[in-house]
Amino acid sequence: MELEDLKQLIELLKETDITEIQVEKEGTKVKIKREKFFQPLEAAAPKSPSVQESLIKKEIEDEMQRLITVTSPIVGTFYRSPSPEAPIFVETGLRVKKGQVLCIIEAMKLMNEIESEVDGILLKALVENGQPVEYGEPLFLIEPL
Amino acid sequence: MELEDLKQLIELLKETDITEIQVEKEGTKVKIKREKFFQPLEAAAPKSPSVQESLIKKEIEDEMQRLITVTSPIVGTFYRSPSPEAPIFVETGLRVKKGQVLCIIEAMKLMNEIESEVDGILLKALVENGQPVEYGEPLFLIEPL
Amino acid sequence: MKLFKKILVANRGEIAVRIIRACKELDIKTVAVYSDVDKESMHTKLADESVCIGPANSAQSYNNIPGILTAAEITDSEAIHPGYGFLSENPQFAEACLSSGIIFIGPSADSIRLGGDKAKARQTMKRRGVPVVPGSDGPVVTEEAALKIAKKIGFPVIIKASAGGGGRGMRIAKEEPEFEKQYYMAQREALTAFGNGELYIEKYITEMRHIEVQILGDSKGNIIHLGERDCSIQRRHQKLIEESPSFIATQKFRKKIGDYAVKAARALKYRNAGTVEFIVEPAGNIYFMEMNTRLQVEHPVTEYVSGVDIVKEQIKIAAGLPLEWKQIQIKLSGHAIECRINAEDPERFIPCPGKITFLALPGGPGVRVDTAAYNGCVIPSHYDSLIAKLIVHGRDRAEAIARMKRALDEFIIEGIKTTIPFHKKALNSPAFIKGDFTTGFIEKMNAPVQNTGKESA
Amino acid sequence: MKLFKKILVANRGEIAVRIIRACKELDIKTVAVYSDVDKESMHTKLADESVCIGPANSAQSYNNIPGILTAAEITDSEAIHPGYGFLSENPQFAEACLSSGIIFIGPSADSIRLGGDKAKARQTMKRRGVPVVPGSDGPVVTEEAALKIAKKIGFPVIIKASAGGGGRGMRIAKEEPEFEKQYYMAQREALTAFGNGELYIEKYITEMRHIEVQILGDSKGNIIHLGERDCSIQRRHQKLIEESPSFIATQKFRKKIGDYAVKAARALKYRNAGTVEFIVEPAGNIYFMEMNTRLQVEHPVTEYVSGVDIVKEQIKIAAGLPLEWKQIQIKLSGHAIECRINAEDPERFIPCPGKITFLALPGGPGVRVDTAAYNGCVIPSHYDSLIAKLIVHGRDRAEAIARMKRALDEFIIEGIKTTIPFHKKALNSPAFIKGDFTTGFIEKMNAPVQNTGKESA
Repeated sequence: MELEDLKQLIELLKETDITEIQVEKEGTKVKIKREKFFQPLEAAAPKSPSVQESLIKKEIEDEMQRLITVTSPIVGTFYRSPSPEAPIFVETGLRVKKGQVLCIIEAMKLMNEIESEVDGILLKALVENGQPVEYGEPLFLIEPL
Repeated sequence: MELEDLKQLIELLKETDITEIQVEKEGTKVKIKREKFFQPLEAAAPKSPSVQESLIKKEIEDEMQRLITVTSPIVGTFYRSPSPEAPIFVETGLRVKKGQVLCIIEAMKLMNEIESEVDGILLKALVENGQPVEYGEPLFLIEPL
Repeated sequence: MKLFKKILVANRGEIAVRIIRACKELDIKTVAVYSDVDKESMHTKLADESVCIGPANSAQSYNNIPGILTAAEITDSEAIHPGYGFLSENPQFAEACLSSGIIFIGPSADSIRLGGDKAKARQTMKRRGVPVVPGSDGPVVTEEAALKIAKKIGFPVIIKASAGGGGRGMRIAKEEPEFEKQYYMAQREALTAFGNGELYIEKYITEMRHIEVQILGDSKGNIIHLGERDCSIQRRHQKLIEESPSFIATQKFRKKIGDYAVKAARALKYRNAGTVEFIVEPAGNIYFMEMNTRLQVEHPVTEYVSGVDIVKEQIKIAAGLPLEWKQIQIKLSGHAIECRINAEDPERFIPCPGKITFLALPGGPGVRVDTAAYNGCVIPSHYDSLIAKLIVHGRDRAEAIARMKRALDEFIIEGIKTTIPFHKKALNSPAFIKGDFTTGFIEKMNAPVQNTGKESA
Repeated sequence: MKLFKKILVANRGEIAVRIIRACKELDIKTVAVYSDVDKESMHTKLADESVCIGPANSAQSYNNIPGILTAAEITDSEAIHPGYGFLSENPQFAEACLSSGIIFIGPSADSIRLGGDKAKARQTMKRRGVPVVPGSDGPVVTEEAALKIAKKIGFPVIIKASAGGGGRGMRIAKEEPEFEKQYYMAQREALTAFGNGELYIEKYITEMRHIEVQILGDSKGNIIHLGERDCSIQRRHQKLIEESPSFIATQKFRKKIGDYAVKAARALKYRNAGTVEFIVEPAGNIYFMEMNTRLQVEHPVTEYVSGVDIVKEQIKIAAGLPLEWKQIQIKLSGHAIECRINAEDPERFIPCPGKITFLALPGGPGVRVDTAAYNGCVIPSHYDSLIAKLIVHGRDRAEAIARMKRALDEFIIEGIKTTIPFHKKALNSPAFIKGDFTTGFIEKMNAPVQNTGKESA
């Protein structure tokens, strides 16, 4: 192994999180060790999840970011149907169209219809029927199509 | 592996965070280890002085650490001579012996003689004659011999 | 004592904290409402429940009537305390509370309206024998009629918007030639600011003290006052230092101004806590200025000298309880001073929002701090710049001043600029110490040449 | 009013801060002394000057008489305020001040000595007609003589060191057989702790309230009292909650115990502020316990109800000024409670020094905080664990309790354990609320089975 090879090897390591490498070849033996790469600083290190966990988490996060969260534009009471007897506006798992009414927020005896801003699938309702909601409170998750 | 190669190898390592390298080749065995990389972590980096400045500072600090600081063991008034008319105990730049009186701290009309704890040279007096001093206040710098 | 089970506090900052404290001591649950930038605010943390009612913009949050009433409904709040500012003097809000079956802790919508119409209030007071600054008898209708009145009372005059108050919507005409211009300027301003161009005219008084009287009225028609506050230390009509008693108040003076204040409150059929503001000339003439139909920022000064917890009394009055005191039972003792600590540059008074990186509050005897600030909190740029009120009490004015000075020295706020340096300067100024000042105090204090001239004279 | 130019404060922590505050308000310069671990302490930062007098060990710093007097000399201090603890009840220190020409802000060395000799003080009081707990007439000389007295007064008895006080150097003998053992144990403890084996004997009273009276005496021989404090909420003789007035004090009771206290102070020719402690039995019997010849930790409780700034009065008295009040002019109003916030585990009361990582102090009406703590400060392990006193004032006891509860909720100290949870529990306990407690309160509160038994009874 020539110096040039060594150089390349070292260069190679730079981009990785490898901390030790040993090579034996044709009577040449090379061992390179280094400090923990990435520097997840000592203090923070014990808390940080494994790389794999991080990746899974990241995927979920990416997935979540694709979804659209419908939040309440006002304080009020959340209703999924126009009246107690009527069927609910949209069942979970079904398609919704942009402009379609998703729910009602009642405030001061006024029924405020909340419409979907996108075409998509209503994945999840985050609030129970009849519950009070704050300004900005997440109501639904929609997967846009 | 020639000296020139080694030099280059060392040069190579400078830019990296490698802490140990071992090469065995044709009966030559080289092992290079070093302290944790420069580490002034990103956050601290901008504040840290240049390497050269650090070295100079370090030298001064080392020099300072060799010196002995005589501090006041009590609160009181600092006098460099036994009485206003008498000559001062030790002039700056002169040798002092262990146990030799360096000054007096007056407290409650009592004259407390402060002795040198080492043989050395009295480099500097840090307090003016007749000034009040606190507990722990530095009085003299002595270079031990 | 049957009060309320739960009160919604329709405000933020130190006054929301103040109200929550009173409720806690009365064993009443509290609901905080907040805008999304106030999620980490102290009032949100201290209340038993909290509801986000809108974005930072106060029109959509702290001034959002349907949002606040809905928050009250979904939390089963029985009453709403509006604090000061925001909806506290909004008669529509008081009415909306009433029609929603929620008790508004304050006066009736009618009292608020009467207090808010400055020209009409002037007329009402005059009729009831409360002296007003010489000027028009109610609103003026045309520029010609206004000029006629101005000439009668003599220049300078001040042209004010009927819907104004608190220093907004005012124009001064120093002499006749500029009257026309100022009249139309005032009218335009009034229209822009209040959507109502109605004006009235008063003699412009340059040398004056601003002295106000704290009023408490119950639902049975009993009205008492808790003495006066001197709020003459102002900058552009914004109060900075308040004290009680006023340096110039004798027993006789207090009786007189107190009687006027009670008369004024009675004219408005006033219920709950309110403040009657007066102009007092150096010669001693007292003129009604306006009535503030709400809790005042500077109420702690009166609490200290009277021993009455004004916020608790507001709640008791709203619950229908009669006043516990007759006028004669109100005893004032000692001297109290308040300094308003604003997040402002202390020289130019420019707001300075941001993060408080270190906070140390003063303590010890006779010191009260009302604040919603804490270590590491952020003062948002959307609301007013008051971050703390430092109030002290002493046996006499000299002790109160000494105490305030040492408390200001202990008060450390890092990360943002505050008015603390201004207060230190003001409290050391000879005019303040002597008690010899008018509303022109700050201009004089900041004019060193003039000061030196005066001192050598 | 000619007082002092400069005072040295020979203490640390909250009481040093309290004294510096009083000096600042009186326009007197201050000198802080500190041990090297206290360099960043608040008292060091607040004083005009500060002098390091020794290492952490208090024998070489806060109890270092030559060091403190030298610090006074080199800073040209005219007087020394000793606070409480440390040198405050050390007659040698008072004498050393005198002979150094520095005014000791406190009583004479003779008064301190008389107050410190518990057996002699008993004798003195008895002679002057102040009732003492049945027991020996001064110190006892032999075990036989002591036993004879014990049998006469009846078991259980308590054997106390003449040089003791504040709960140290005491042994209880429940019945005759164990008397001898306890006697010699007490003697050995007294010798070890105080270098003085002199003992005296008292009837051991198990059910009692600890009630004390604040005294002020001037150099002209005028002595007044400022009412009583009830300090029955104690753990192993360490007070945790104090209040004024006592729940059990009628006007008549206050007159009686106040008269005793003034008599006691007069017997010691007492000058400056002091406290006479009494044992009060449920049946109402009052017995002199001891006199503390210094400022007391819990003095703010009395300041709140009397309106007298006790620390300022100490300084004025030391400067030779006569008392401003006659007894009849002292008016007590409202109710005050103090909770001692210690850096201790709230269950087992084990000291918990360390760094305060976040601090939020309570505020608003009727709340006073005396502390030397600030955000990020370190509570050293070398000194006592008191980090803050939270004192509240209300119109009556119910309001004071409600106020204390809400203030405790607002008081946030992170990084170390404190007694705040203990106080919350105590203030919610039915016995405390009813005012029905003795010095055994904490043991009873922490014994849930017993409590339940009582409630169902």
